[in-house]
Amino acid sequence: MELVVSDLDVARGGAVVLRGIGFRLAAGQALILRGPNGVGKTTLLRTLAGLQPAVAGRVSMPPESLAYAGHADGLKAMLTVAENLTFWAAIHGGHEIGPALEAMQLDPLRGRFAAHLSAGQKRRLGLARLLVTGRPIWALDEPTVSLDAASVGLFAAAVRGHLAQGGAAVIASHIDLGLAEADVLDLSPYQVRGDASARRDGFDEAFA
Amino acid sequence: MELVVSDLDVARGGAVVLRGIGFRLAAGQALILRGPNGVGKTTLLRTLAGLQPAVAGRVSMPPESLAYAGHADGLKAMLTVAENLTFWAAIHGGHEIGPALEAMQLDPLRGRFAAHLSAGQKRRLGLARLLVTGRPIWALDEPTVSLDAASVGLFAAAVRGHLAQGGAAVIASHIDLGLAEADVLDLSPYQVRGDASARRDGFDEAFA
Amino acid sequence: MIALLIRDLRLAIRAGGGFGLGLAFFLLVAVLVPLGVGPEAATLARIAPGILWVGALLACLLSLDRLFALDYEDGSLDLLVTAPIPLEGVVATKAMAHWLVTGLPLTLIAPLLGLLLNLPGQGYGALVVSLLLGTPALSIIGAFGAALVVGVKRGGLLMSLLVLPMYVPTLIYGAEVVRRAGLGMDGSTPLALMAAITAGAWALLPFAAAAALRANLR
Amino acid sequence: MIALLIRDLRLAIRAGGGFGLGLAFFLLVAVLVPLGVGPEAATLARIAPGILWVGALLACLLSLDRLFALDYEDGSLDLLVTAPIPLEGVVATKAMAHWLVTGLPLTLIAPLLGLLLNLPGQGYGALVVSLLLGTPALSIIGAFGAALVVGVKRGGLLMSLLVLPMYVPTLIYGAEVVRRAGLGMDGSTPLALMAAITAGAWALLPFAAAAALRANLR
Amino acid sequence: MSIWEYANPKRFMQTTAGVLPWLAVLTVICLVVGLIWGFFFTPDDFRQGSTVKIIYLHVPAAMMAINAWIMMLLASLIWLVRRHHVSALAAKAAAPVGLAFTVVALVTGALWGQPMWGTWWAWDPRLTSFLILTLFYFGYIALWAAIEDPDTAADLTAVLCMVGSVFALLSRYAVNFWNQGLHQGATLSLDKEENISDVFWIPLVISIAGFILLFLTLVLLRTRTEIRSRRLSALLSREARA
Amino acid sequence: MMPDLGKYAGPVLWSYGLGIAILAALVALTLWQGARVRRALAEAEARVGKTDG
Ligand code: HEM
Ligand SMILES: Nc1ncnc2c1ncn2[C@@H]1O[C@H](COP(=O)(O)OP(=O)(O)OP(=O)(O)O)[C@@H](O)[C@H]1O
Ligand SMILES: Nc1ncnc2c1ncn2[C@@H]1O[C@H](COP(=O)(O)OP(=O)(O)OP(=O)(O)O)[C@@H](O)[C@H]1O
Ligand SMILES: [Mg+2]
Ligand SMILES: [Mg+2]
Repeated sequence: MELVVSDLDVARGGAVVLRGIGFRLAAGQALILRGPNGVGKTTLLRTLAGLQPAVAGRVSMPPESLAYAGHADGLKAMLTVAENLTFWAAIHGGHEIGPALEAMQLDPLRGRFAAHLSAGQKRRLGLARLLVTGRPIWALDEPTVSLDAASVGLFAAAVRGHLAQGGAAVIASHIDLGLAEADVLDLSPYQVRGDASARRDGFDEAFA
Repeated sequence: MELVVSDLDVARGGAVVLRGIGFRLAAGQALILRGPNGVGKTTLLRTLAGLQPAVAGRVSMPPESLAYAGHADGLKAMLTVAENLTFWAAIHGGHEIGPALEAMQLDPLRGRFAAHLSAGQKRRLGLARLLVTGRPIWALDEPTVSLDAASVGLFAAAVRGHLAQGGAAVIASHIDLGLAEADVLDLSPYQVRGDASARRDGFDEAFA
Repeated sequence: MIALLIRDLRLAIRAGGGFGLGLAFFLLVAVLVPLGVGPEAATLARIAPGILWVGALLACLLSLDRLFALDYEDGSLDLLVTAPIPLEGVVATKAMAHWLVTGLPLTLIAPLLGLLLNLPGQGYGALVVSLLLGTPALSIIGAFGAALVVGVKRGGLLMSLLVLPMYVPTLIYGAEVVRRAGLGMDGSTPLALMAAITAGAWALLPFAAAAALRANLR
Repeated sequence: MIALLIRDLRLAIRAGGGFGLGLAFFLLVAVLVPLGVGPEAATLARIAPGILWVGALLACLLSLDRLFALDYEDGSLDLLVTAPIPLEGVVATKAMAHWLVTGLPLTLIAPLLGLLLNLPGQGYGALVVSLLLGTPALSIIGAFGAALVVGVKRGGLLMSLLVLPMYVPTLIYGAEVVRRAGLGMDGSTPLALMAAITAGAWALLPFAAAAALRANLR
Repeated sequence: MSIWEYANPKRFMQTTAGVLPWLAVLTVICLVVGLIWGFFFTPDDFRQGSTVKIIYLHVPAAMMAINAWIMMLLASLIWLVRRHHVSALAAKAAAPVGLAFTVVALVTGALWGQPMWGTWWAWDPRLTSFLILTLFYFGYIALWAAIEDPDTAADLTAVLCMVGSVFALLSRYAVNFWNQGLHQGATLSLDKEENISDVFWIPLVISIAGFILLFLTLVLLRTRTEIRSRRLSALLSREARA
Repeated sequence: MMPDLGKYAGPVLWSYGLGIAILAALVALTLWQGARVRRALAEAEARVGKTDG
């Protein structure tokens, strides 16, 4: 179980935003993506998740081994916390939702409609989803948005637990997650600015 | 110009979540609301903004003096950065958008459709909106969500500038904004839990 | 106000804004009905006024359902409510913008569709006039419906259920005007009544709609 | 799959899920048309089959527009695409769920509306059968349309434009079946053709729709 | 004490608890007497034959269908002006009852129309406007169902009820543009001008009374249920936060 | 003692049948909902342990 990315170019809205990214992530490792707003973290994660094609380079990992969590949590307002989670569990082959609820301290809210959760509670539910996918590699986009300190702690613990079981995680975040052991990748160096260097890639040489 | 809140009760979804909140905010002051997820920060701010009625107690401030910025930024995906900002400026009596773009370093993006902004860029545009409202009191709900360190700095600077011009700000946030001078209000003590104390309020005695 | 009007018009003509879609839908109805009903000219001529009006009605309706929903979802509505302009004004402005991008074009294109449904010759003038006076009512009534269901996901259908019954009087008078003209009779009475409804709706409904929006936001 | 079907059905019957609204809209069309066209029984009887089918069509259409849009907006779609189930299956399942909450009820209530439009006596059986065989096609074709416009705000109307033309064959055959039955003629040929269209649509369109979704997500 | 005392849910529950049994008994008596009398012990009409018997269901149902909406309108106004939850809930409770009466009137009317007019349905002004009323009932109930915050729903439905009433009235006049219709006019309006003899009149009055009582009973019952479910949800959300 | 309804027996019987059936259904529904809510409320109050109202 290993995620290998070799000189990957990713594009957004028809323009390459990051070029030549490469890293390898073994079981039990976590990688934190840093970089200023708009550098391309979300784009990179979506590419890893296979939601958009890479412009160049390759991403190799076991099939169906990556779970993605983006800016939106994929919750149905009119389903209860438990129903939301059960659904995703069933889709991924029916894991238990009990532990996930535990881990994110959602038990007291399990019967509540997602519509009636506060921003942070929603977010916690979104993270609980990861636990029921049973996928080894997590790709998380700013997972701790609007979480309070305590919940960030919960999250860190969950990630550690995941790593301990031989999982791995790629996390884009601006704030400190308290995951000292994780190594950090700053994306700024890979950023493609709108200058000449951008133009000579196989992607749009046809046009420029 | 002063915001006075005296023993205020706020409710969400038909049940009181915070009771007996009181504080006063004079020109040039900032107040930071803290509290765990779901304590009622958003609810309180919406009540201050007049988006929902208070259950009890009173909020006094000059009319039309408060600008609210919530979890959603109120941007139109199919309008450019400049167009979005100009619109809000016009609605609030046509202030200049130039300075606002400056302050949030959005100049390079002014022609970009909001749909094509990254999470953090969107957020910055949302904050720039505050500057063109020309309102003295800001009520901000987790303003720095998905902002990078640099942008958080920009934001802090903007707030300071606002305070310096005799403005005021109420800010709900989980992370440290680097606004040392602001005083902090922890909402946990005011929280209403489902115990006996909750039951005898005039609000819904009829029903529970 | 002006700024809001301009914004809505601009959004309407931008990609995905759905300008002209109302038209297209109108066109489709006018095409589908003959396909369903069959081609006899006589039948079509008889039902033309009714079908055209029903088509206009539905076209308006469909383009209305997200009138406030979009602003609600992206948070603009919160900000507009706290902005220094009366909410009633906001409602009226948005309804007006909607009429400009839907009702007006419908009115202008209607005669063409009249041909498709071979509407009797004398009917055309009446058709245009009645639509011109009637469609504004459709827009503002629809705005009221949209205000009621803002916040309801999938509000579109619910809204039609609420709004269509309110369209009935306008529909009846409008179609009546055209039919009478087609038969060479005088349609001034129903026309006057319809105009009255339009005026009344624009005078009162903005307040009802604003109230509904406020209730929905808290 | 099953989980997805259950979820969609559950969402449909929850508040704001809009179960039964398709019905209501169908009813409304059946009421509005006579209001526009006027009350003569003879005319209504002649146009009844066509109007009923057009109504069913529109009811399906309106309830379809947010079929994928909602999942797209709240991010579920991203997650479904990366989930270990084929996207084609997702499309088919959602279309099936839609048919269960719309097409089927429509079929069952249609005879009542036949009364309103005083449809000739022999027509009723044909009406039910034709709808039963025809509406599934409407659902899956509409799902394809919804997949094309997912991500477009105000997609609803645009979708109607894309989809309605594809509805035409079903509409023509369906209405024809009912009309023939009404005149006491044999309608088995158009019925067979319509069934064929339905089968073909269900066999092929899920793939097209899945492709469209993938394209829309990147 | 002012009548608004009863607007306090607790007070309302206590009072109605006492009244309901009697009301229920009275309802049953009136309905049974009126309908049985009408069905078994009235002669056939010389023109309409035995179909006149349908009148004992049709007319009361139709009347109450209309009056139920009027009652909802009043309750809505009270809610908007004085914000008494009970009145809002009463309006909510009345809607399904009114709808049921509407359906009864439609069904019996249609069954009556078949022999009398040779058709189940005709786009007669009165019938049409009644059908439109039915649509408003549907819309009103659907709106209640679609919005989950109770007070918001109360406000919205109240506004809808007011605006809807206006448009319902407008349509009533609009449909008159067509033929004057097959349906009897106010042939047996309640002040009983001649053209209908006591044999039909008395049982009709009794069953009308029965329908009125039935309406009251059901509305009270349902309002009590609504109040209870409000308390229930309040308690649950408390628990969730506890 | 069944009255002779003549050739109109069908419509009349159907009217009474359907009409009464609908009303009966409404009554049944009302009672059922009432009972259900009352039960649920009783449970909830037992759990929360409150007595008034
Ligand atoms: C679906 C068909 C019908 C509908 C929707 C309908 C509806 C109504 C309505 C709304 C009323 C007015 C009640 C009131 O305002 O007090 C009414 C009254 C009445 N209907 Fe019908 N009706 C239908 C068919 C018929 C038929 C076929 C007959 C008999 C031939 C009939 C006989 C009457 C009579 C005698 C009254 C009482 C008139 C009065 O004094 O108000 N109805 N019906
Ligand atoms: N649809 C689009 N079309 C064109 N450019 C886009 C589009 N979406 C995003 N961009 C640009 O692509 C770049 C990368 O966006 P991305 O969302 O990946 O940044 P990010 O690192 O996630 O930023 P943040 O930390 O704010 O989320 C940004 O400069 C953004 O302006
Ligand atoms: N529509 C609703 N109905 C019932 N309860 C709700 C509803 N929305 C929120 N709540 C509850 O009200 C409480 C306050 O919510 P609020 O959003 O104000 O919290 P918050 O302080 O903003 O939390 P966060 O920091 O996560 O944003 C939460 O416990 C939440 O579960
Ligand atoms: Mg991002
Ligand atoms: Mg919040």
